[in-house]
Amino acid sequence: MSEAVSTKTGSGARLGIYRMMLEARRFEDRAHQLFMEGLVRGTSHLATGQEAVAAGYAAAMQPDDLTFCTYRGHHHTLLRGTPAGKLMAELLGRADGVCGGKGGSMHLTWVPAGAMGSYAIVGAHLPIAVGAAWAAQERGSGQVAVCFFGDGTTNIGAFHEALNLAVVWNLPIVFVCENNLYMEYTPIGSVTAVERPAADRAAAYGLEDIQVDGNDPDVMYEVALTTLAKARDGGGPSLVEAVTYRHAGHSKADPATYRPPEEVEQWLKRDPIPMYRRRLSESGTTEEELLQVEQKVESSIEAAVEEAKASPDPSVASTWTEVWADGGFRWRN
Amino acid sequence: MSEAVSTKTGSGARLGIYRMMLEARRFEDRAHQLFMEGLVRGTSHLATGQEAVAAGYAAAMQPDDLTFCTYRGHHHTLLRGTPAGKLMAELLGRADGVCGGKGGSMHLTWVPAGAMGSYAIVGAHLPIAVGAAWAAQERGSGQVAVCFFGDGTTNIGAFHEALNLAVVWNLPIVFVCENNLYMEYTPIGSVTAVERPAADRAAAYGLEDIQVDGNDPDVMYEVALTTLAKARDGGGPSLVEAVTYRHAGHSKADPATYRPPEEVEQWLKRDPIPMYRRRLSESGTTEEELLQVEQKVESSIEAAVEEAKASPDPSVASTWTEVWADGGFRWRN
Amino acid sequence: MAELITYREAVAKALAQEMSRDETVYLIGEDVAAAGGVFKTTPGLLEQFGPKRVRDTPISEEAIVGAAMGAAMNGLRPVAEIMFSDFLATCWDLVANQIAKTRYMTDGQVALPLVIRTANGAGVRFGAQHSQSLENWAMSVPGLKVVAPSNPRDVIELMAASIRDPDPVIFFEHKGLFADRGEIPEGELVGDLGKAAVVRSGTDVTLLALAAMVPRSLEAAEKLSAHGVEAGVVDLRCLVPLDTQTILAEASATGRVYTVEENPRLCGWGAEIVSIIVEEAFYDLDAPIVRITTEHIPLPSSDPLEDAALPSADRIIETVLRSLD
Amino acid sequence: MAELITYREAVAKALAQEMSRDETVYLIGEDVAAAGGVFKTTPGLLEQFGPKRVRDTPISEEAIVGAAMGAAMNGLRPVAEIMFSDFLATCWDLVANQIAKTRYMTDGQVALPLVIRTANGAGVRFGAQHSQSLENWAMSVPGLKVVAPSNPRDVIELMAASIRDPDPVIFFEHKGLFADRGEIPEGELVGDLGKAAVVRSGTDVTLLALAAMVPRSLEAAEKLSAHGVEAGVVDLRCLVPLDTQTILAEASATGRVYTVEENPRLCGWGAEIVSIIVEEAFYDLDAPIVRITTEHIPLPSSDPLEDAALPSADRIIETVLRSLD
Ligand SMILES: Cc1ncc(C[n+]2csc(CCOP(=O)(O)OP(=O)(O)O)c2C)c(N)n1
Ligand SMILES: Cc1ncc(C[n+]2csc(CCOP(=O)(O)OP(=O)(O)O)c2C)c(N)n1
Ligand SMILES: [Mg+2]
Ligand SMILES: [Mg+2]
Repeated sequence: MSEAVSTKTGSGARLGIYRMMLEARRFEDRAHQLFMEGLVRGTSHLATGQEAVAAGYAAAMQPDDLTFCTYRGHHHTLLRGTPAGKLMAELLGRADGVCGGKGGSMHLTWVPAGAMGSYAIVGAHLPIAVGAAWAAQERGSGQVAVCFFGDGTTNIGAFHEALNLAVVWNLPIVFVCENNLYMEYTPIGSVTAVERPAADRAAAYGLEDIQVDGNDPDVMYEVALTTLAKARDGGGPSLVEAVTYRHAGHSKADPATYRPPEEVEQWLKRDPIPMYRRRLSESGTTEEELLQVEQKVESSIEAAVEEAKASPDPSVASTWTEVWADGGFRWRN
Repeated sequence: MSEAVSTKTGSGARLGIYRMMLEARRFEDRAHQLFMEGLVRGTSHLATGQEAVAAGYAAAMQPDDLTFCTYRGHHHTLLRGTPAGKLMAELLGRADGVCGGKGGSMHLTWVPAGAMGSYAIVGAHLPIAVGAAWAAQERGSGQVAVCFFGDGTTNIGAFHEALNLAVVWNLPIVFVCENNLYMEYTPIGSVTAVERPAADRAAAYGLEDIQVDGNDPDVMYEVALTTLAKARDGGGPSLVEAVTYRHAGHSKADPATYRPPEEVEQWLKRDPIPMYRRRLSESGTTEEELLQVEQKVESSIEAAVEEAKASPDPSVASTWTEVWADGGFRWRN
Repeated sequence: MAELITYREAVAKALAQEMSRDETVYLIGEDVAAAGGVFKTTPGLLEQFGPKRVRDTPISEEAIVGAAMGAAMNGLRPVAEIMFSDFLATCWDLVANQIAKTRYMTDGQVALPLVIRTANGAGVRFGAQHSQSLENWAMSVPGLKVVAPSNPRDVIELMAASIRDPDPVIFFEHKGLFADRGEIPEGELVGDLGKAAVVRSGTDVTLLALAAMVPRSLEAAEKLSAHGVEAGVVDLRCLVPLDTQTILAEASATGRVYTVEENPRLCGWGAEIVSIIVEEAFYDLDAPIVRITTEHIPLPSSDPLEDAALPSADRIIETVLRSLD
Repeated sequence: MAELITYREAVAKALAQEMSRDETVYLIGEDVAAAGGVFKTTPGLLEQFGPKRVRDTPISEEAIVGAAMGAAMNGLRPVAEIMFSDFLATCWDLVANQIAKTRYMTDGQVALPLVIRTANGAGVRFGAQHSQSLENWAMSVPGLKVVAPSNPRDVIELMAASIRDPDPVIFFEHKGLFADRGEIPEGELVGDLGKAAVVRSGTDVTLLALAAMVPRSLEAAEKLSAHGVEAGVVDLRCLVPLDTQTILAEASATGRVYTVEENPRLCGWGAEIVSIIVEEAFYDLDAPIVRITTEHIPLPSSDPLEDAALPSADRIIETVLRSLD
């Protein structure tokens, strides 16, 4: 695993990345609290601890690039530029939610930001992202599709089919496996034939073996720049395994007692946010600059929470809209 | 690709393997003729040219080992010991067919011989074979499951899921990819991310890279012995890519005009049957012995054809039997 | 002595009962072993039966269900969990094309005594891809038996019957019922597949319901009583085999039938049963049979929308009363 | 001038018409390009539109259908071929959970103008896994439009309409009809989804049929005429949207309705339509509606068995006559 600290990331980009990670973290923390208050219903899967992956890529992507992610996708959706208030409102099932309350925490889409959906059935979005990349290639749009998924996802058939087709068609797509060591409660090592669930499979698709430190935002930013450029320049797909860790349980229902305390402790020490703050500090960002960013994030997410809370319930009538392109649900003449 | 001629195969085994290949070939030739006469209905997929793979494995397998194969499975089913007459009768849709006419050419099963089915939907039988191997392991039965499939099958998701699970559970199973260079009409190279569709994927499951000459029965027999022994001794799965060629089209409807004539010609020169006959001759088998085997095969398959032709149509009433274990089809009380 | 247990506890109890009885019964699925299941329906089984008989799998639904099929061909009686019934779609070829058809295609050579258990249904705000009621998918495929219990006792009795059945059974556990409690008697419990239960008798109208729609129909029936309408409620329990005897008897008795279906409108189990009643008891009908279903829409996640989408007791009451006007 | 072409030629013609009109229409699938399709439904398209717009894929149904979905999200109007409709099961998650639900789940942000074409139906001795009639699978999933033409002209008109439709369409081409010929007029042909056709009028009974069951019903209707029974035949053409207007009008006119369904018995499209008629035209019915279907069995391969399994003209006639006794 590459442990090298990037020197490419300029200080402006770095502060932006720091801000992004904070935004994602703060969003998740607030989502968690709102869940505890009974305001987020259904389920929710937090990405706390995994912010560096999302920030590194989001910072490197072009505005019209396309993100496909999973139910653990608040961070990706937010960092592509989805309005935080509308995102939080969706978690709360409100009218102003990005999907009008129809989607919920697991199904966030905001097309204007290129956030093409969080997909809640493991594996399904890999072939879908392949399709988006195919359209980009055919239309010559210059877009790259970036598809995020977990370590557990590498064992489902759709992973295999998507990777193969993407390579055969040489599509502008980057597959990013966020290896957080667990599927839901089961350690990935106990159900996977190889040690590195994504990287050890790259060769099966003729791809380079890339495993990186998913808790290092500079490393993530750098691999994002490289893989995006490769895709955009006609060099085809990449498969990146970013090793990271989720701080909390799989979903809101999970106390995550199955994880050895030392493991958790060790990874909490590698929390990307304080690590990165230290790095920024050490490389010249002033405490004032950092505090300013932090306050800004704090208040912007707070505003988002307020906006979400203030949003009304969706109208019951909207239950029956948007099944079809005509806006309705009629299946008969 | 290993080109070494085995020295392990004893001359008795060799004559047996020769006989098996002849049986398979003769069976396919007659099936083809019967199709031309309008007696084989539906479709049929001949394995002409691929006999060495089936013979090598069938010769090496124990009687209670289990074979799972595809619609291109006459050869595998026959060589495990399924009565040829009952097999041919199934192709003709007759009452005495192995499946009473319900299965047809693509769906041949003969449990008494361990021929656990030819599966006509690509990929499906790989996880099923995994399950049979799992039961063998749990019951301590000592059986090995051998699962045959084509090159095209390596690109479907079920392949990936089956390989991974088999390795994680360390099951007694051998996956044999009969790489005949084509899926239906499409060259495998044009739709696959790697050059060797199975062998180049072995590492993705922590398996050894094994590609062998699928037209050399000695090589096949040897790799069969090795992989079966490994599985039986608790050494877990193997993935074998046997490179071979089908002499005719994909199915009875296919004149196979998409294949370069030189390619066909070159492979016809490598027809495993005359090659093997020569090798047997050169290593001491007498012409008389060979002719005797050939005549025996000829007459046994002819007898099978007669038996099949003599078999009546299934009774119409059998249309409604064996949906359920009670023998019937009633879904209501 | 009778015991009060939850629907989710009943699942574990049923599995333990059958795994104790028959050592060829195995349980596999994602997070079923160490974690005791994501719905906590299988806790304690790993400890009781060990890591071979209760086993975690990768996220590989085709491999899970395929493994169950292959194992059933070779001497085991596997129970495979597909975590949410929606995920049956990811292994539908194995379920609908292989498992369902293999006995027939082999003319009876291959028996497949296996159970696929899966969490089905809505009401927990999980949205369109984790809330579907898919009993009709299974019902439409010849060769699959289909069970969907509405209470803890039925969970045990029908699970035991399913595991002992020589044919493949798709066993739908309802997510919205997991916390419901019910009484169960002591000792081994085994039921029969293919028997509906008249859980409330009523002379005016008949409500045909399944799984979570059973308590909802009972609630509606109680309230209808106050409106002077005595509604019978039939818990179908099994869709295949289907207890057409009970259905037809109840339908003929009242002449006014309603299905209460959680599934979207088109081609639900209700459509099938309506068609059977119409063909076989037409002249006993006093009025059109009315299907009370979710509209033909995917399910929304937000509370008020999900509540509006599913058949409610109020909607049942209104529909019945309006039709009696 | 009118031209006589086969059903399979109509497929290629329709695709060519739409691909010429709209350069965002793409065709992908196994063996669709160089080989012109295993049913020879797409010959010439590669030559006419080039290797980018007509493209062979690996055997990866999830990738094929997923690629179509992703491409539809990003500016193309893809047509994906799934070789046999039975194989829809191998990508059913993508079809039923993703494609069908995405517009709704995103509250209309994502449109999915795509077509999945697939060879459906029996009669060619391919056995249980290559012969299914699965229109009801698609009909049961909210968010999918479902088309199943019975003749060459409808193939063209409905394919054009499907490709132009802003919603996902599952387009069932019937294997048993590929060689059938029919007349088509000159020029661009575009039809409407959701319009049934009364292909034979009849005052005594109404036969509701789809795809290959349409010619079979017509044959039966001709023969019934000799028995003094005038049978109307409705070609449903589309199951979603469903032309309930035509169905209800015809049902009410004769009061005696029969569905003629190739699918196995339980939860077919017929069950749905019977239920609609019963609910909305109950008092116009003179007799029970009878469904003429394949029994609830997988399909056998052998000729006499397959023939016995499927609804035949004789069975239609007998059923009608018996019910009129
Ligand atoms: C096909 C399918 N199977 C099972 C699930 C249930 N499930 C949801 S998340 C999850 C674990 C996924 O693990 P991973 O890919 O590592 O992602 P992570 O949650 O760790 O981000 C499982 C099994 C699902 N959603 N879809
Ligand atoms: C899931 C699925 N997709 C497509 C098909 C149609 N089909 C039948 S055989 C075949 C080619 C298979 O190629 P390969 O695996 O190389 O086996 P071969 O026929 O060469 O022995 C295809 C595409 C199928 N049967 N199942
Ligand atoms: Mg994970
Ligand atoms: Mg091949």
